Amino acid sequence: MSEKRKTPMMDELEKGPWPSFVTEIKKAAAKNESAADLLGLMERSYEDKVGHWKHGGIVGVRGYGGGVIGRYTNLPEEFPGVTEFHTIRVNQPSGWFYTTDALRSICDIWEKRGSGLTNLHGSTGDMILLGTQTEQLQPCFDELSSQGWDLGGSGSDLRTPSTCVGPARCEFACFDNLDLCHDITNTYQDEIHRPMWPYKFKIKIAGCPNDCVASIARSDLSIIGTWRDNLIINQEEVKNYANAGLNIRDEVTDFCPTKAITYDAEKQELNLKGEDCVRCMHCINKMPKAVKIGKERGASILIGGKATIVQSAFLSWVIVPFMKMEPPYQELKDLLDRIWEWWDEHGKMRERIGELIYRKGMGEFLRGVGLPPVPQMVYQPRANPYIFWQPEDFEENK
Amino acid sequence: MSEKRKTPMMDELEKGPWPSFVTEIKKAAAKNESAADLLGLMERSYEDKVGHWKHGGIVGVRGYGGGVIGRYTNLPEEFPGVTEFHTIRVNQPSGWFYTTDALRSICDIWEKRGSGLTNLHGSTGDMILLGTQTEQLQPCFDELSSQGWDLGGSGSDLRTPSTCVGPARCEFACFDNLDLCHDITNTYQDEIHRPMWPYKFKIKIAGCPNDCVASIARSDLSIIGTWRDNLIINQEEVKNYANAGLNIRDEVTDFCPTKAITYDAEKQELNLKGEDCVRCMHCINKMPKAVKIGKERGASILIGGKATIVQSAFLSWVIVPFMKMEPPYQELKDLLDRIWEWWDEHGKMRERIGELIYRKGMGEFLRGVGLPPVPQMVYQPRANPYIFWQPEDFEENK
Amino acid sequence: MAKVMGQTDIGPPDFRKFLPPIVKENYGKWQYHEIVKPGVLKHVGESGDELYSVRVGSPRLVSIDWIRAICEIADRYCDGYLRFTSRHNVEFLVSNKDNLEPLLAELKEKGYPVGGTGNSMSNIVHTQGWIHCHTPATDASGIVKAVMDDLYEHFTGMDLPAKLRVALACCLNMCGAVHCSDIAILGVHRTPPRIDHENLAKTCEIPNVIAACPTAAIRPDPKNKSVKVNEERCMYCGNCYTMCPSMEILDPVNDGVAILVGGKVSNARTAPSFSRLAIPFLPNNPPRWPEVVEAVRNIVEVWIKDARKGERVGEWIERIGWENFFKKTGIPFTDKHIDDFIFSVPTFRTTTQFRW
Amino acid sequence: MAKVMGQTDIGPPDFRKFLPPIVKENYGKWQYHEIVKPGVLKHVGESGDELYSVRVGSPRLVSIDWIRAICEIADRYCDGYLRFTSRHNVEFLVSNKDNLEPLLAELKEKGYPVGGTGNSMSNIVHTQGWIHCHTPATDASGIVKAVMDDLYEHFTGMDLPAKLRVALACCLNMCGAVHCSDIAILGVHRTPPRIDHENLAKTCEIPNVIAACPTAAIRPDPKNKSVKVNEERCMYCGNCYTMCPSMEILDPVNDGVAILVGGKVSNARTAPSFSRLAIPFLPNNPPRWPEVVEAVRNIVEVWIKDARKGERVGEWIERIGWENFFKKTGIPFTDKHIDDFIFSVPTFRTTTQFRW
Ligand code: SRM
Ligand code: SRM
Ligand code: SRM
Ligand code: SRM
Ligand code: SF4
Ligand code: SF4
Ligand code: SF4
Ligand code: SF4
Ligand code: SF4
Ligand code: SF4
Ligand code: SF4
Ligand code: SF4
Repeated sequence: MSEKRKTPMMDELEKGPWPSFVTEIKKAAAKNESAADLLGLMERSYEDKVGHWKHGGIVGVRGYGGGVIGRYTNLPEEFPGVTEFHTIRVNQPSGWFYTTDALRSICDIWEKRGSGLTNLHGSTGDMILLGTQTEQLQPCFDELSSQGWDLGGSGSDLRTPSTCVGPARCEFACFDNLDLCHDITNTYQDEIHRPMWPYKFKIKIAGCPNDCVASIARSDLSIIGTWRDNLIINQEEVKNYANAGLNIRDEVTDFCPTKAITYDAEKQELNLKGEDCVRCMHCINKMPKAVKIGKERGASILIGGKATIVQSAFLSWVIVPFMKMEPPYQELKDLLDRIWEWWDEHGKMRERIGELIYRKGMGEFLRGVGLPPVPQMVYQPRANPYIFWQPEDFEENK
Repeated sequence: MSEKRKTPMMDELEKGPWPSFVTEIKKAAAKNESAADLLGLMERSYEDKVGHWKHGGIVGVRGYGGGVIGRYTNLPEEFPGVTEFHTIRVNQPSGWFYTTDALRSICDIWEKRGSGLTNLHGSTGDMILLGTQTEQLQPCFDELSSQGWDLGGSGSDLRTPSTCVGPARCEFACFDNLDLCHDITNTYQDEIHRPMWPYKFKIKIAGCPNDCVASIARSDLSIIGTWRDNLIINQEEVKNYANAGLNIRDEVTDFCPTKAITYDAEKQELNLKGEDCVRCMHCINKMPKAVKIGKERGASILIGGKATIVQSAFLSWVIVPFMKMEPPYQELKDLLDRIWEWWDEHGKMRERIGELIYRKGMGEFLRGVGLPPVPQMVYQPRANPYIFWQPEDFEENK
Repeated sequence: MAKVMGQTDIGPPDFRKFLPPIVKENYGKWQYHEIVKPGVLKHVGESGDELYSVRVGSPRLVSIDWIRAICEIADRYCDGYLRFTSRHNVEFLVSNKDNLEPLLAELKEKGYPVGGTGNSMSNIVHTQGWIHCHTPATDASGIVKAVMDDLYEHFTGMDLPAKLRVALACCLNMCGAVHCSDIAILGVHRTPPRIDHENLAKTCEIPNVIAACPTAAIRPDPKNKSVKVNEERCMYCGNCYTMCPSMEILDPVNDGVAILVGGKVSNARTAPSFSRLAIPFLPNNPPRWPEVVEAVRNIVEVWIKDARKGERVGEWIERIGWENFFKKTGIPFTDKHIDDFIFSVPTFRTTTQFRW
Repeated sequence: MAKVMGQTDIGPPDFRKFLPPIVKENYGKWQYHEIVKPGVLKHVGESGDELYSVRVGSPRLVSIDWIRAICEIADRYCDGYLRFTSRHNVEFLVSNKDNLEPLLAELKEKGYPVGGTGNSMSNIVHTQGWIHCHTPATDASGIVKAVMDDLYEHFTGMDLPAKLRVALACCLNMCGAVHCSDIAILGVHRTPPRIDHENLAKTCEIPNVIAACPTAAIRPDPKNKSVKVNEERCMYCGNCYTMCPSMEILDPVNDGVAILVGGKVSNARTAPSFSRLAIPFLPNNPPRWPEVVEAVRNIVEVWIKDARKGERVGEWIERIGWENFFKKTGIPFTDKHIDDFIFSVPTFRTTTQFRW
C-alpha cells in the first residue's frame, strides 16, 4: 500500500474515552510498513464486513512444533505488507510480573523483527508478538532466547500454563501457585514445544476458589487452591466491620450458600458450622480482615474445562478434592502423566480430554488413571441404572 | 400340577402384618387350577431366582389391536394350568370410583372366565384381570362389554388415560379433571384400541400441581391444573392455624421456593408477592383453610414424560403454560391431533414422543405443531450457540 | 343362535354413575380437608357436608374373594361406594359419620391396614415380577410384602418428616415408574444377553433389535444371519431382550436389585426430580430379600433422624449434600454412582464447593 | 561465523526476578486488602508493609511505543516494577505511598483509564477478529472499543451491584472464553459452509472434516472426492472451516453477533455457570456496532436497577427467573433460545413452577 489509504472507520475508533487499538496501530504504522498495511486491511474488512486472512500454513522455528501462528492475507496485492503476518507466542512469567527492563528487551527485538504490535496478553496468557514475516521468525526467536525468553504453546500440545497473582499480592492464596506454574512450565517444556497429543491441553492455576484466572472455565486441568480445616474468624474485626457500617446479614451471611455462617447481630459475632462450609470464599471476600482461610491448605484438581466446540462448553469437573501442593509437586506430576497417557491411548484426533471422558465415561477414566471415586466428584449420582459392571465385581461368584 | 406342590417360601410370605398376595393366590387357587399352578410356578421361581415366563405371543379379541397381554410359561409340563396365562386390561372409570355392584360384575365374569386373580390396579391405571386362556379371551370380552366395560390400551397405542380424584373430593382441583379424562378416553377410543403409532402414548391428568397421579413422571402428555391469578388468603383462618399451634414460619413460609409468601408473626398475617408465586401448592397444602387456589383456572400442558428406556427417563416438559379446560376441550384435542400427526410423521419405531423431540429439537417440535415459544418452557435458555436458523429469518435480507 | 359379540369402543363406564350422592352434591365445592387420624381424611364442603374417607392398604394382587369382601364392607358402611387410589389403596367413602368408628373397628378386627395418609409411607407402587412378566430381574410382590411388613409402622403412623413414596420395578422398563420415588427398588440385570443365533432371524427384526440398544452395543452379524453384542458397551438394560426373545438376559446368579433415592413427583416446594443411585446392587434373596429390606430401613431411619420436618428424602439430601448422604447412611460411593450415559456431564461437579 | 541459534526449552524467565522487593518480603504473608478508590488496591502485609496497586485499562492490542510509555511511568513511580492482570489490564505496583497520588495524576493527565476493581466492569477479554484470524464472524477490537467507550463510567466507577465481566469472541471457537461471562459478545455465522470441491481433497483430510462436525451434517461425497453438507443439520458452527480452508463459511451479509448472559467463573456464593443465550443475532455494523452497544447497555442498566447489592448478572436472573429477565429487558424470547443440542433435556422445564 504505497499511497496512503483513507481509513475513516478506523479513525472513528480513535474517538471516545477508552484507549484505542487504532491509535496503537497507527503508532506502529508510523515506523512499520506491515502495521500500516494492517490498518488498511482493517479498513477494508470494516467496509466488506469480512476478515481478509487465509488459513495459516505451517511456519515455525527450528526444534519447535508450536509457538508461531502462520497467517497470510487474501489481498496480498493490495496489502503487500501483510502478505505474511505471523504471530509469535512468548511464554509470560508466572503471574505476569515484569520489570521495565524485561519489557523493553522485548520491544527492542520486536521493533527490529516484527510489526511493533503486540497483545499484552493473549487469551491463554502468552505475550503475543503480532505480525511478522517467515524469514524473521528464526532470528526473532534467537534474539528472544538470548534475552531469556522462550516460546509458548500452540497446536496439539500443552498450552502455556498461567496463574493468578497469588501469594505475591493476595492474602487468599492457598499455596504458592506462582511457583507451581513456573515449575510445571519448566518440567513440561517438551510437551509445550512439541505437539504430540490428540489435541491441545491447557492448565491454569488459581490460588483460591475465587479463581481469578478462570481456570475452571478455560483449562483442561484446573488447579484451584482450597483448605481442609475451618476458616478462621477474628471476632474483634467482625465488630469493626459492623461498626464501620457493613450490613453483615444482608451482604455477607445471607449469601452463604449453605447457611454455614450466621450473624449474631446482638453480640456482633459470626457463628460458623464448619462442616457445612463449602469454602465459597464469600464471607472471606467481604470481610478479609475478619475471616481468613484455614491452615491445612492445598488444592482441588478438576478436569475437562473448555469452550463450546465440539460437544458443548464444559466447566472442569472435580477429580481430586484435595491434594497438598508442595515442591516438587510429585503427586500432581504423576497424575498428569497418567492422564496424558490415558488420553493419548484413547483420544481421537482433536478430542479434548473432557470430551474423551464424556465419551468413555468418568468411571473408565478414574479406573484408567487410578483415582478413587468420591461423592465430591458429582453434584448428584446417576439417575439412570445403566451401570457398566466390571469383571472384578463378580469375583465373589466364582 | 396334580399332586399338591410344597410352597414353603410362598408360605413364609403369608406372615407379617401387611396383607399377603400369597394369601390371595391361595384363595383363588382353592377354586381355580391356573391360580394353583401360578403358586407353584412362583415357588419354583423363588427357588431358581428367575422368572418362568416366555415372551408373549399376539393374542386378543376381535376388532382390537390391544388390551390383552399374551403370556406362556416355559414350564408347561410342570405347570399346565399356566401354559396360557394372558391378562386383560379393563379400562377403569375416571378417578377409580366404583360401586360395589360394578365391582361384583367384574368378579362374576372373572370367576368364570379367568384365574380369579386381579391387580387393582395396574400401574397405568387399568383394572388388570390376571391370567386366562386364549379361548376365554373373546367370551370374557363379550361379557365385560355386555356389562358396560371396555378394554384399555396396550402396544403402540394411546394408553388408558388416568386422573386423580379431583373435584369429586379435593378442594385443590383447578378444573374438572374427571370429566376431561372421561371425555378424551371416549373421544380417542380408536387410538386406544388400535395400535397405529410409533410407540405407546400415555396421558395423565392431575387436578393441581400436587400431581397425585404422577402425570409429570409417567405420561407422555401431562395435564396439570393451575391458575393464573393470585392465590386467595383468608387472614382469619391464618390466625386460627397460628393459634392452633402451627409454626407458620418454620413449616410454611420458609419452604416457599421464591419467598413469595412471608409471615408477619406479630399481626399473624400472611403477605403475598403475587407475581413471585410459582403455584407450588406448599402454603395451600399446609393451610388449606387459610390459603386457596386462585379463580382464573385451567391447566399447564407438558410433554415427554417416560421411564428410562432408551434415552434416559424424562420428566415432562412445559409446552403450554396455561390452557382453559372446559368442555368440549377443543383446543386440547386440536393440539393432541397435531402432536400425534407430527410424531407419526417423524417418529421411528419405538420412539416415544419425548425422545423424538430430543432428537429433532424442541424448536422443530414447536414449529411443527404450531406452538409459540415462551420462556416458561425452559429453566434456562441454551448455553451453546448452535442455533438452526430458518429461511424466514433471512427474509429481511432479500 | 350366534353368540352376541361384545360391542367395541364403548369406553369405560361414566364415573358419574359411581359417585356417592354426597360427592355429587359437593362436586367441585369442597372447602378444605383435615386428616382426622392416620388413614382417615375428612373433607368438608361449602355446604358444610362432611365426607370421611378411610384408606386401606392393599396387596394390589388380589383375588375376587378379596374384592367381594371389601364390597361387603362398603355396602355396610358406605352405601356401596368406594374407590381406589393412584397408589392402589382402597378408600371407603363414608358419608354418614356414625359409620366411621364401626367401619374402623371392623377393618381393625379383620386385619386391614388403615393408613397411608399425611406424613406416612403409602403403598409401594409395583409391577409383575415373577408373577407374570418375561423380563424381570427380580420379583415384585415378594419384596413389596417384605418391605411393607418391615415398615408397617410408617404406613399406619404419620410420624415421618414428610410423605414417603416407595416404588418397585422388576426391570429397567420401570413399569413401577420408580424413576421419581423417594426410594426406588429396581430389578437389574448385570450380564449381557446370550444370543440364540439359530432362532434370532426367525423371531426378531434385526434392525429393530439393533435400534433397541441405548449404547449401540449391538451390531449386525451377517455371517450368522444374527447380531453381535459388543460386551464392553453393554450395560445390561435388557431392552434387546424386550424386543427379541433370542437375546435371553435373565441370570439367576447375577440379577438382583438396585436402590435409588431422592426422587419426587409433586411440584410442592421443589421441582419434581429423579431418583438417583444409592446402592448399585443387592442380591436376590427370596423369600424375604433381607438385604433389600435392611437397606431401605437404613435409609428411612437416617432420614427420619436427620431431616427437618417437612423435608422429603430428596429435599433432605440436597440440603445436606450427597457427600453427607453417603457418609450418614454408611453406603459406599463407587465409580458406579457416577453417570456415564448421555446426560452425565450436568451431574459432574463443576465447582470447588463441596463438603469434606 | 554461523549465527548462534537460540537455545531451546529454556522456559519463561523466573517470575521471582521480576518481583518488587516489597513483594518478596511479604510473599505469602499478606494480611488483608482494601480498595482505596476505583482502580487502587491496598494490600497490607503481616509486617505492616503497604503495597498499592494501580490498575489501568489497556486496549490489549498495543504498540511497543505504548509499552515503552508505561515502562517509563513504572520507572518513575514503581522502581520499574509492574504486572498485567488476567484480564489484560496493567497494574502499577507502588511500594512508596508518596508516589501514589503523583502517579494517579500523571495517569489522569495522559488519559489512561484507572479502574476495574471491586464492583466495576473490568476490561473485556477478547480475541483477534479481523485483525488476525481466518474464521471470525465479526471483529473483536472494534466492538470492544465501542462497548468500553459506552460503559466507561462503569470501569472507572464501582457503583455496580457486583463485578461485571464482559467477554468477546469472534467465532464459536471462543478464544475469548465467553462461555462463562456475565455478558458475552459472540461472533456467529448463520449460513452453511460453501464447499470448494476442487480443492478439498488436496487441502484437507476428509475423515477429519467429517469428524469435525458436531451434528454429523457432513458426509463423504466419493463422486466428487469431496464432502457433502446436509444443510438442515448444519448450525453454522464453522468447525469444518477451522479444519479445512475449502469449507469457506465467512458471510459478509449474514454473519453477526449473539449476546449471552449470566455466566460466572468464581466459586463465590454460587457455582460457576455458563452464559446463556439472550439475543440470537445482531448485525455487523462497523465501525461502532450500535445495536450491540445498545443491547449490552440495556442489559447492564436493567441489572443495575433490579439486582440486589452483591448479585452478579446470573445470580440476579436466577432469582427473578428467566421469564422476568426477558420481560424486564424487553428482549423477545424465540425458539432459538431453546436448546436443541446434546444437553438440551436438562434445560427443559419439568415443573409447573414458573412465573407468568
Ligand atoms: C490468540 C488467541 C486469541 C487472542 O486474541 O488472545 C487465540 C487465537 C486462535 N485460536 Fe484460540 N486463541 C486463544 C485462546 C483461546 C482460548 C482461551 C484460553 O486459552 O483461555 C480458547 C477457549 C478455551 C479452550 O481452549 O477451550 C480458545 C479456543 C480455540 C479453539 C476451540 C478449541 C475447542 O476445543 O473448543 C480453536 C480451534 C482449534 O484449536 O482448532 C482455537 C484456534 C485458534 C486459532 C489458532 C485459529 C485456528 O483455528 O487455527 C486462532 C489464531 C488467531 C490468530 O491468527 O492470531 N482456539 N483459544 C488466544 C491465544 C493467545 C495466547 O496464547 O495467549
Ligand atoms: C401391567 C403393568 C405393570 C403392573 O404390574 O402394573 C405393565 C406391564 C408390562 N409392561 Fe409396562 N406395565 C405397566 C405400566 C408401565 C408404566 C407405568 C405407567 O404407565 O404409569 C411404565 C413407565 C412409564 C412409561 O411408560 O415410560 C411402563 C413402562 C414399560 C416399558 C418401557 C417403555 C419406555 O419407553 O421406557 C415397557 C417396554 C415396552 O413397551 O416394550 C413395558 C412393557 C411391559 C410389558 C408389556 C412387558 C413387555 O416388555 O412386553 C409388561 C407386561 C407384564 C405382564 O406380563 O403382565 N412397560 N409400564 C402396567 C400396566 C398396567 C395397566 O395397564 O394399568
Ligand atoms: C387419594 C390420592 C389421589 C387419588 O386420586 O388417588 C391423593 C389424595 C390427596 N393428596 Fe395426593 N393423593 C394421592 C397420590 C399422590 C401422589 C402420587 C403418588 O404418590 O404416586 C403424589 C405425588 C408424590 C410425589 O411427589 O412423589 C401426591 C402428592 C400430594 C401432595 C404433595 C406432597 C409433597 O409435599 O411433596 C399433597 C399435599 C400434602 O399432602 O400436603 C397431596 C395432598 C393430597 C390431599 C390432601 C388432597 C386433598 O385435599 O384431598 C389428599 C389426601 C392426602 C393424604 O393422603 O394425606 N398429595 N399425592 C392419592 C393417594 C395415593 C395413596 O394411596 O397413597
Ligand atoms: C488482578 C487479578 C488477578 C491476576 O492475577 O491478574 C485479581 C485480583 C483480585 N481478585 Fe479477582 N482478580 C482478577 C481476575 C478475576 C477473575 C477472572 C476474570 O475476570 O476473568 C475472576 C472470576 C470472575 C468471574 O467469576 O467471572 C475473579 C473473581 C474474584 C472474586 C469473586 C467475584 C465474585 O463475587 O463472583 C473476588 C472476591 C471479591 O472481589 O470480593 C476476587 C478478588 C480479588 C482480590 C480482591 C484478591 C486480593 O485479595 O487481592 C484482587 C483485587 C480484586 C479487584 O479487582 O477488586 N476476584 N477475579 C485479576 C484482575 C483482572 C482484571 O484486570 O480485572
Ligand atoms: S484466585 Fe484467589 S489467590 Fe488468586 S488472586 Fe484471586 S483471590 Fe487471590
Ligand atoms: S466461605 Fe462461603 S460457604 Fe463457607 S461460611 Fe463463608 S460464605 Fe459460607
Ligand atoms: S392432584 Fe391436586 S386436585 Fe388432584 S387429588 Fe391431588 S391435590 Fe387434589
Ligand atoms: S403456592 Fe408455593 S410459591 Fe406460591 S406463595 Fe405458596 S409456597 Fe410460595
Ligand atoms: S418392570 Fe419389567 S419385568 Fe416388571 S412388569 Fe414391567 S416390563 Fe415386566
Ligand atoms: S442389554 Fe441393553 S445395552 Fe446390552 S446389548 Fe441389550 S440393549 Fe444393548
Ligand atoms: S474466536 Fe475464532 S475468530 Fe476469534 S481468534 Fe479465536 S479462532 Fe479466531
Ligand atoms: S459449520 Fe459446523 S455444523 Fe455446519 S457443516 Fe460445518 S461443522 Fe457441521
